[in-house]
Amino acid sequence: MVEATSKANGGDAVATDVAAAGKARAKRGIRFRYARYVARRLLQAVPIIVVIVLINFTLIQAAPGDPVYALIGQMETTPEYIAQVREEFGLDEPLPQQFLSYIAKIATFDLGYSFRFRQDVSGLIFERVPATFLLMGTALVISSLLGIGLGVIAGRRPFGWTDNAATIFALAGFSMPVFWLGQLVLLVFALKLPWFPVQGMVSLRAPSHGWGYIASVLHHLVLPATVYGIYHLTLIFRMTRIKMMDVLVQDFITTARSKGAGERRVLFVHALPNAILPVITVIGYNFGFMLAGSVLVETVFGWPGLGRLMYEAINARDYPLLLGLFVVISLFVIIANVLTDIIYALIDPRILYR
Amino acid sequence: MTDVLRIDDLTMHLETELGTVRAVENLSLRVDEGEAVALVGESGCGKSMTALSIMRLLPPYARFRSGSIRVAGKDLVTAPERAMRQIRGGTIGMIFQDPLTFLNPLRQVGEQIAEAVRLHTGAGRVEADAQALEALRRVRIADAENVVHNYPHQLSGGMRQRVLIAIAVACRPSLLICDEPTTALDVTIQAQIMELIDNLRHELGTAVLLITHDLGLVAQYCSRVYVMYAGQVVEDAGVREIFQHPRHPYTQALLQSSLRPDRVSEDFAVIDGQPPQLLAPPPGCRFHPRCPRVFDPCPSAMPGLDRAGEGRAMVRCHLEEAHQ
Amino acid sequence: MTIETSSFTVASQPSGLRIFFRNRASAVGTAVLILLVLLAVLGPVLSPYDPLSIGVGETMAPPSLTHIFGTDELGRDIFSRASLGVGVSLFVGFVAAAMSSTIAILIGCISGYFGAFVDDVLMRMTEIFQVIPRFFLAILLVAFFGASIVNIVIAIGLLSWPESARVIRAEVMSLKNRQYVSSARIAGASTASIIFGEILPNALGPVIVNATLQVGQAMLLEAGLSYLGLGDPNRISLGLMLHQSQEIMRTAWWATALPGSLIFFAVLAANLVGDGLNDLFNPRARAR
Amino acid sequence: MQWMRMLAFAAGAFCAALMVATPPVAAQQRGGTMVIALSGEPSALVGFLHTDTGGHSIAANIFSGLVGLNEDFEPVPELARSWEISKDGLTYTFHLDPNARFHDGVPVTAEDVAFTFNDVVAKYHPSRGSWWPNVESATAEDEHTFVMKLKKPFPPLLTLLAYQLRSGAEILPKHIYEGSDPMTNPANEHPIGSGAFKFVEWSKGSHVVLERNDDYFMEGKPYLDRLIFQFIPDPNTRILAFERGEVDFIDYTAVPHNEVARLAKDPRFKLLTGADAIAVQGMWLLNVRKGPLAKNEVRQALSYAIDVNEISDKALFGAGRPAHSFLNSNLKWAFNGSYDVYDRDVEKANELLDEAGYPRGDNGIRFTINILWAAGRPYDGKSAEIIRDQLRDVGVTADVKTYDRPTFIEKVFDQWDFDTAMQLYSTGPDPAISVVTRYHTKQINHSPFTNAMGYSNPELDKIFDEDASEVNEEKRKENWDEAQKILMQDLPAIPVFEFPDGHLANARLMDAVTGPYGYFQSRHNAWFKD
Repeated sequence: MVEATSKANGGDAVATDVAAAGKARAKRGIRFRYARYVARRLLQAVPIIVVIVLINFTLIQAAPGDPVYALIGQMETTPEYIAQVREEFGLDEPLPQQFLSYIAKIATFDLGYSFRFRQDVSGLIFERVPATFLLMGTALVISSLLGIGLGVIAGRRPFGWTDNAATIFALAGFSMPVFWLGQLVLLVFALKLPWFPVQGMVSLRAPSHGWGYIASVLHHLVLPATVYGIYHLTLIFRMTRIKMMDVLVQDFITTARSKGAGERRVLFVHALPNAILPVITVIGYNFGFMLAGSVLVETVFGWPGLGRLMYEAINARDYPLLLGLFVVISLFVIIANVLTDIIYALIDPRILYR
Repeated sequence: MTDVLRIDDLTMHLETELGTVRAVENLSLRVDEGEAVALVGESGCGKSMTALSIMRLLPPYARFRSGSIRVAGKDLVTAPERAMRQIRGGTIGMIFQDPLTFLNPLRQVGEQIAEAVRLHTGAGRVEADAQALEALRRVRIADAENVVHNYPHQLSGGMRQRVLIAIAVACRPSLLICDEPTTALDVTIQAQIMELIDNLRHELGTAVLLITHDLGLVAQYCSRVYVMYAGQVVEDAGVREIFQHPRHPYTQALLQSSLRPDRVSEDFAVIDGQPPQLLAPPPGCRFHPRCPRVFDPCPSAMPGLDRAGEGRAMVRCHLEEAHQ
Repeated sequence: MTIETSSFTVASQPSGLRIFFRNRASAVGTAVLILLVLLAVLGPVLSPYDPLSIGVGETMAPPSLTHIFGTDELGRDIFSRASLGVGVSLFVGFVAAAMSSTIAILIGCISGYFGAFVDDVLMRMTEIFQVIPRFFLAILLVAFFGASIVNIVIAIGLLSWPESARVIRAEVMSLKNRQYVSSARIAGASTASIIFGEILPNALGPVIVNATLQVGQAMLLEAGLSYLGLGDPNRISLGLMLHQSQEIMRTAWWATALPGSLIFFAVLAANLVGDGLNDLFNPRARAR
Repeated sequence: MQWMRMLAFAAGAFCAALMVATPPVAAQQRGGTMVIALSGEPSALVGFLHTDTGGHSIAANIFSGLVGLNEDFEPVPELARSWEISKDGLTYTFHLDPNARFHDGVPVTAEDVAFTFNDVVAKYHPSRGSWWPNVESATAEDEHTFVMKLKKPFPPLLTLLAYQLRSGAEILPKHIYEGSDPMTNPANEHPIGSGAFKFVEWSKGSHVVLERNDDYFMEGKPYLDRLIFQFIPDPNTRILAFERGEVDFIDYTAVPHNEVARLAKDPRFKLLTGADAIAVQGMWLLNVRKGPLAKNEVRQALSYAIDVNEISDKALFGAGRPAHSFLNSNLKWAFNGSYDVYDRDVEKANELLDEAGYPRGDNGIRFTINILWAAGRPYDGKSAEIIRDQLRDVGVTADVKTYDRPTFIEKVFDQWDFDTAMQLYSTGPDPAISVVTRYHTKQINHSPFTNAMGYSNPELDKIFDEDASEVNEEKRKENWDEAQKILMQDLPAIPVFEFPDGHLANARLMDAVTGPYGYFQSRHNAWFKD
């Protein structure tokens, strides 16, 4: 919210004082409503979490395929050994018991033990989170900024040539299977034109520290973040464009113009904040899709994040890890949604009064 | 008396995909300093398009074909955009029909008023805030100190309209265009708002161009009336003359319908037939398909807007020509 | 909108088709989709080669007159396979979209029409489904229940409905108190016939737009699943072809080029059509 | 590679005690980092926790075994500088290198060796059941002498000990593991061994870094400063990273077969071809329990119906060889390809099927079988496709189905719910270790990679049992000759191809592969030429 510091240095001093008092009162009221709103949103998330845990467990239990083989690897073994592993990991307990202990464990963030990696699931997941968030954050920020920018330009003159060009560009990246796009990008920008590294998060052959390390990470980040971001960019772009089209024909825009506001002011001060509201919701709702999509991008680019973990967990049928990943990712998505709702309320206070 | 607005022979077309919409044709209009003038007509007759033409807030596919709009010595048809920005909100303020949709829902009303002040006076933030508060008081909002920090959705319809008026008059314009300012409001509030506008006219010396279909308001608050039909002015007269001796058959029909309170509606349903399509207006007199007094020349020849006698109304009707 | 342009155009609206095709891109999209459907239907007939047969040509033969898009590493005709693949991919796309739209319509209508408690429950459910990382869940579903085309379609279809359901709910809520609905109610029409006969037809626009976009989405999802080794190996979809031929991408570019660009064009076309339909159903985009 | 010589494997080369395996090289240059691509992240680095080849390829550099194998499959010294075997073949005495130290500076003693076998391998190693029951005792005689006594003679013991993936013979530090639960010992995360390289870090999801062990017991080695194992799951990305120079070595399981020819020609790269001891065969497993496949004639007919040359040409892009026996030709002393009489002969196949009582139906089809294969193994998928195509000529319809690996393993090896399946089987380093487990009646036991076919031939079982304790080399060769003859006759599976065993390497990388375990050998001999 734009709030002016109210130091009276001109104008009607009395009026300013009164205004300041009014402002303070209004602020208090809105703070209270705000806290109440955030609390309500957090409360609403609880049943969602419970349902997600339940869905996870049901789904994975219903699956065919014995997780014991994930543990044994690629070599021949004896039945005794299989039985030993089965017992060791409680796979022979009855289902309800497995589920109850699972719920109890989740409450303490004990997500179980990964067969495949022989490690605690929560530790395994959280040590991969930073890499994914770095990749996703970069992709998200860049694609959101670009998407909104392009959307504003295109939505201002719908069906003009800039609009058509931007639409086609955005759609083109969006319409390719991400893994194929990734491979093509690698072929062109890593092999034919050796500008960027093929895989990994940092150059291992020549270890670096400090700024050199950061530079190396950034260098490795370019291609995967671009490919990762394209889908999101298109989504944001289209949403912004449509909303800009909607908002720009709305009445208050006419009011703004009739006040004598210039085109840029109309676009960015009046239209964009209104157009961006649903866009923010879209970012929130697509957070989950994006996190899950990391499995493709991270596998193609060998990025050591959650997606890779997911890939190996799926291949190995690592049940505890899959369950844990699903819980954690869903949690992230819920948090992301609550955050977007909070940001939404920052921009649009109307929601606080419902 | 000097005029604050003078429109001469204005023709404005909308070039849509379906063809040319003749939104405003050969329209001439004048508003003098401090005067309240009404522009009356059915919805779709081009009266709002006329207002938007003055503000030059037309859709991008609108084209001026001829004529001029003179305000403070400038022709707004050809003025550069930068100059228009000074006119909008500075020289001319405008208020609109639906007070909710015309306010930015995401900004406090104080900010929205202050914005107008800052755009035109170069005042600092604090100064502008103070002026915004002042403007709110000017439009008789009680508890203005709190209302400046309210969002539009927290206000009642009448309050919102007052805020819009405050925005429009924040810079003391010489002309206030009111486009159906009371249509969306309760009858009791309507009267208050009209009183407010009338008071501001006296206080600030601002001329008012009232665009409405409500002849009752016209009778009460305006001195002169332009009746518009299908993009054209069909009658231009003093308020008393219009009500006592309406000359154009369309004006007569309008008056009749407005005398029947049960049938008051924007569509003037009492007049038989449909308002004409401005995409393909009927040949000859635009009103002839609905005119109860249609005769020979009507379907083929367009009547001119002629004075019906010295000091009397200007009327666009073959009957008038026949009289002479 | 109070700018009076709308009232000018109301008198004579351009026909739906005209609005749709005004956007040249959506016209192109429609044409591409029709071509792809034709390819799927006629391709297997036109193509002289059995798509499953290996060794109908040299292995990894570049495009030539006999094999217009070359052959793959088993000497199978890529064009014949791709025309088969287009059919499978379009099937996945359309059926999944139809499925999710059906669910969306049911949930959206019931929720919007009955409101109150029913609405609360259904909307909370929708919210949950919206929050679940869907691609991941689709992966799980397919991984667990087997990589058959039916499972893939179900997995995609089951997970894509929440957005549409919300849109329909909103439409239904705004429509249910309109006069024509009330009069139908007074006339004694059954709830079902009110919802599906009176309200739904008027709320269908956004659903169709969403469904069109989902056709493309579903095809991409299917390709993604194929990349993860979760495609149905007995149904050559474009995604599966693309993934399998990636192995020889460097040696025989044509092996990935055709399935890849067919997916590309299909998804692009679906999106363009969706945009066009959006113009058609969105009155704001109309006023011009 | 030139240094591969055509020598028959001498299984009884027990006296080769002091053979030195170091290739005669002039001036190895020191320094450099070798980056090795792995297709997946290992589950653990210590051997007793897993049988994961990728993990083992790292562990082999951190830990030392008692013995290794040279390129002729002969045992060579590692931690054991020399050894003696008693005449009855029951007692093995190993003399440890007195210079050997663990990475924390503690000397390696016979106590550590005995502890490793008695307290870890015997209790935890996944494949202990296949050989440990035959061990009478494993004891430390003195500080540097370790003795292992067997119940029955087991000639491939040294070969097995060198094959640490199966035997678990990676010597662990007793002082760190004693008294703890080895499964959860924190040292598993930060392994301490006596190998040529020390563990530095395991960046989860990304890579493992090892650095030179300056105190390595082999004088002057290793040459490299660092080893990095990077996990790159996507095969295309892996090969791009290799071409781009980010990776120096790709083992044979991760080499893209269609790229081999192109990359081998590139002067920046080389293909390291040498007979691999694991000797992997692509097998078409036939479930002999039910239906047409229960009949030997039908299985023979299928073998006539398919063309293994076409399969290895197309499914492996010519990088592999067609298989002609149940043993891989890498096992030179035992391999006999002369029992493969099944050159493609559609007429003969049709005849056999007619005789077996499966005439063509009205639609020309005799019966339908399924072919299962595991996702992620395109060569198996392609082989299945080609087989399906080839079977059409004899009126057999094949329904090709793929499953992800865990499901595939469960369906084939646990539930036996399949008609036929594509599967890679190792046949080395000694067939007594790896081939017996596939076809012995005792191996019909629901375990992965065992006799899922349900094949049982008492005559063959007898040969297998006798061979397990046969000391005489000539006799063993006869045993395996007979076994191959029986198997090629009975066909519980059809040998399809010999899996390509060439590794791709940076042309500057020298001596990275100095034995038959190119995938997971210690890289102490490797160095970079300028």
